[in-house]
Amino acid sequence: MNELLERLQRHFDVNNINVLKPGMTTLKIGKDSAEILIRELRDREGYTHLNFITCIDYIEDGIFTLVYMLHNYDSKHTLGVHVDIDREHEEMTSIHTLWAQAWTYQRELREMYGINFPGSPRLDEDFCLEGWDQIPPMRREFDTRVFSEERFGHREGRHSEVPRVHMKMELYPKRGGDEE
Amino acid sequence: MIKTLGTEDTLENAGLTDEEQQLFSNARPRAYEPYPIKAVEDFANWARANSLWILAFGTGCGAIELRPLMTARFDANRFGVAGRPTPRQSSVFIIGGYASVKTLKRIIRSYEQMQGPKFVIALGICPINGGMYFDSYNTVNRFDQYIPVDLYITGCMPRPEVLVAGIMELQNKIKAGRCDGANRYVENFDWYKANQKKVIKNWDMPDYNW
Amino acid sequence: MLEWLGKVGDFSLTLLIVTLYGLLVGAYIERVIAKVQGRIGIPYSQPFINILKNFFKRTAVSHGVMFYLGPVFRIAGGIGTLAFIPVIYGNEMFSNFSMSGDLFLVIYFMFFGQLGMALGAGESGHPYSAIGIARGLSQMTAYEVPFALAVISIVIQYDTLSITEIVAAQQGGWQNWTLFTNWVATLAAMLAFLGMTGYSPFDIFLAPQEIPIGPPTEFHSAYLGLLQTNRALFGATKLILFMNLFFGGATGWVELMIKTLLIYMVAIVVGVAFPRFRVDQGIRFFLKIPTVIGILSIIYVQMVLLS
Amino acid sequence: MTLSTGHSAALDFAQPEPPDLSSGKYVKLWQGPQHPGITGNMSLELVLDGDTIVSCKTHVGYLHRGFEKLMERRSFIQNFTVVCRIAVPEPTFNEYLYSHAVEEISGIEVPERAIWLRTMNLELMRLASFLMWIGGQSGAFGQYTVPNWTLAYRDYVLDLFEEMTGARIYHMYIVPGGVRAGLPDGFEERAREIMKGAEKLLDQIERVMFNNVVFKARSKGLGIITPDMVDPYGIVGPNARACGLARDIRKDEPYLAYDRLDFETISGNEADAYGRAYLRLQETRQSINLIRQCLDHAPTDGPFQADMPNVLHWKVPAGETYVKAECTRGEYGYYMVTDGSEFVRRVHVRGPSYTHAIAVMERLAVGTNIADIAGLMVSLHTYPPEIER
Repeated sequence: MNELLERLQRHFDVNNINVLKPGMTTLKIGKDSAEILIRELRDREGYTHLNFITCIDYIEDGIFTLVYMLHNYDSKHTLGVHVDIDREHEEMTSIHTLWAQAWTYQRELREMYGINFPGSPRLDEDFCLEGWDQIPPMRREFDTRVFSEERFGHREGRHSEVPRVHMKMELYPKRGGDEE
Repeated sequence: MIKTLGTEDTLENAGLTDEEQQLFSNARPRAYEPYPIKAVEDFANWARANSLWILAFGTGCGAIELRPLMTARFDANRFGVAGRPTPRQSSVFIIGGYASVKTLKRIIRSYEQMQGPKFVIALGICPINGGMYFDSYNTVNRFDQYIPVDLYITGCMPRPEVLVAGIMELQNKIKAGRCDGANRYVENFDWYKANQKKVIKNWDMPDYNW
Repeated sequence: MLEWLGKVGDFSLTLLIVTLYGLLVGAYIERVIAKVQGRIGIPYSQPFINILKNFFKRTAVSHGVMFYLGPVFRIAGGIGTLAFIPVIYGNEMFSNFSMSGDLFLVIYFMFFGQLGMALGAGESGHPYSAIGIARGLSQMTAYEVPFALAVISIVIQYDTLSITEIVAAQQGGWQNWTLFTNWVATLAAMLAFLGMTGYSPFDIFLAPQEIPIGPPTEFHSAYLGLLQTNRALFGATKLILFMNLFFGGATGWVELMIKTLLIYMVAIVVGVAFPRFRVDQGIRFFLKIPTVIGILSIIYVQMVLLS
Repeated sequence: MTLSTGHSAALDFAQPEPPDLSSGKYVKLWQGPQHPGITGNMSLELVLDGDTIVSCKTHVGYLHRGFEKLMERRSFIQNFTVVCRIAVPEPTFNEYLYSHAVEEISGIEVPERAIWLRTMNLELMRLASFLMWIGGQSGAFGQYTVPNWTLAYRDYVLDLFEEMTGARIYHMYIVPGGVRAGLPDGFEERAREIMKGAEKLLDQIERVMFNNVVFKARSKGLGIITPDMVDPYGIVGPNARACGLARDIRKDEPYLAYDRLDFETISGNEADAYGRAYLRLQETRQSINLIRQCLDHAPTDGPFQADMPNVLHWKVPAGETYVKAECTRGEYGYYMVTDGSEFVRRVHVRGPSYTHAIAVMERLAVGTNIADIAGLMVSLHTYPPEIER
């Protein structure tokens, strides 16, 4: 395992190598060399299975972290490739030529985060949503609760509570929910 | 057959292209009157209640308990309930829980193609007030704003026993002539349409799917 | 004139009895299928209630003139078929309009309803209807081959085209039935019968999982009520025809019911055990073994029975 | 048996040219969402040339509830009621994987008894799901006797669930830190009896369904997955095992008590619909066997729940993990990122149908007969909610 990481470090500018558990490692790589790294991992290192592609929204840092989860069936090792992209210029190289299901993930990311993958087939077709007219819903600045109440209304009589506050009121009613 | 009525009584079908407007009817739906003789109406209601054909459209997770309901253990066939694969022939629409916006469009389409008298059963808490998806951006919170519901069956999932009880309750309601959801839909047609168009942003179907 | 009117009245009575019997036997068959599947099944009244319900529907969307006429043609085909089949042998009242040469007329009428239905379903414009029609007609063409061969075989055997005479020739004990005198033709016809009833594995024109119930996809309300009535009537008529041609006919209603039920059971026993053929497989099936048996039956008649 | 699973250049996943609909040669047909031959609520946009399919597009999203968004604004214990709703036929896998991911990040040790109960729960779920699947496969080819038998029998398995967890479908049994309850009295005998009956039923099904000449005629040669398709298309589970690859997460990377259970990875050598169906039948038998082993080995006393922090104030430390389990369709995975707050940062649910129903289906459908689409769809064992979540 370490040999692989050394090899990768020799050829690529990988950093933030993080061994999460036996059988799973994550590393970070720049946006431009990510596709070459992934191709290399697939063709040379035996990471032939793409588990998924997903995205984490770090709104406070202004970045999207794309996660490509690759699996090697021979060494039973999972490698997570993290790629940071700018939240404002959300664009990433498409890997739809490497795996057949990759374009589906990219289509989903396009819809849910608005990330562009130039060249990816059927990218702008509706995936889950239909007639969506807001900012992409999985972005953290999109408040789904507010949107839901505005768009779908609210039935009188229904209210939802924060469990912590509710339980405080239940358990310590006399003290007005004050625990101490 | 294309029905074209007088201008004051037609629908706009604004969502359709000119070419498609020629293909779809723009007539308004009309409420149906009960038979003038009460005995005939009661007899008709009895027949309707004892022959409930459910549209085979699993709109949500509630569909999973419809299979045990229809198969050997609970066998709803005993009560005159049968599955029907096409909306034209079915009289009961079971909404299986939450309705996402994309499905809602298909629900409306299927519902309008059903021939009256038609009845809607909604399963679970989600169609009532959103349930645990009350804050989801893609599921509607109050289903009865879009389609009139005749009967709610509670539970997540409603067990097959509850479904059987619900179907019997629906039968009683039909026999008593109190299932007028389809007529409500027609009478408040503009209100329902406005609600539907508020959530369905790409309205590219006729205003009423004949 | 009066005699003719009386004949029509008699036929109306036959029609009524046969339709009711068809509905009842349909419910019974549903219950048998349900038993195999471990269920209880529908009550006996269910087919009647279904038809009533469909006639009591308050709205009906039409797709055009042929859409109206489709179910009418279909039921006309059903009634026409029954009109020329003698139902009870030796009973003037229930022998309908049987005449010399009625066998060909009956076979023609069996086609007629299907074609009318095809026109009506075609007008509905639903693609699944169109696919269902294509499947139904091609399957019908396929199973008509062994059936026609079997019919030709017994026509040669009895040297008549009249169903009444064919039944008459089979009287006088079970050993005179076509089933025993010309078992080859009966076998070919019974294989064709599987396709005719439309149970698995030959329900390819309905095929709910593939083309949601095929031709009648768009039919509803009273149209569907008519189709259901015809399904019961036509189903019972086919059974009576088979009983007359191959199983010695019936001299009373009880005998008719027992015999037709047993004939129906053949299709059910096969139906509950088998999945559905694909359309090309179904057609190939009919054009292979049953057709060969059909041809053999003619040879059998010529070489063995008539030599 | 050695098979090449590498990526060959010959395989190209370029999107085919859309057929020219205006030529009048083709018919466009929507199969679903309102269609009895479709698995769940999804739809296929088919273009037909006669009876043959020339192009297929999968449309999903009819069940999209935005789980991943909802989970970001619910506390860890609130999420737990939501996760099982992601996949209706197999909710348990969601519960287990969510709990496992949380436990792994926050370092909670699960007691031994809970491990066995979880294993048993997962295997029961596999059994119930397979029983439903066998019925579905048979029904897709127009044989309605077998679905009635299997679905009725699945109900007995659901009864076991009800005893064990209190619910038929959404159990919410596997909680972070363990399970919610032990086994009730007499559960073991009843479970063994039902397992016995299930084996008998499977024997009958093998006679009625798998030895049936028409079923063979329909399913043999339908939707062949070649071994060199497996990796490029991300095919997992029985679909991959049917073409000869012995890949089973339960064996390769054992979780829960699977390293202490005695079983072998089943792999077949016919990768058509029949081969896959037969493989699943064998896996059903394997599940019955595993449930028996769990009943044998599961400790009857001891704690079934680890000490947990107050869930109302529960903050999970910052971390990241990907956990997976072998559900009936293959690799089911949860990817979780936490940032030390009371809320999860990101959860990604990886359902095996994601690729089976879209990329694989769109490829396998081309060239098949319209009549076989339902059978093919079921044969891939797709389930839409785990695609769109």
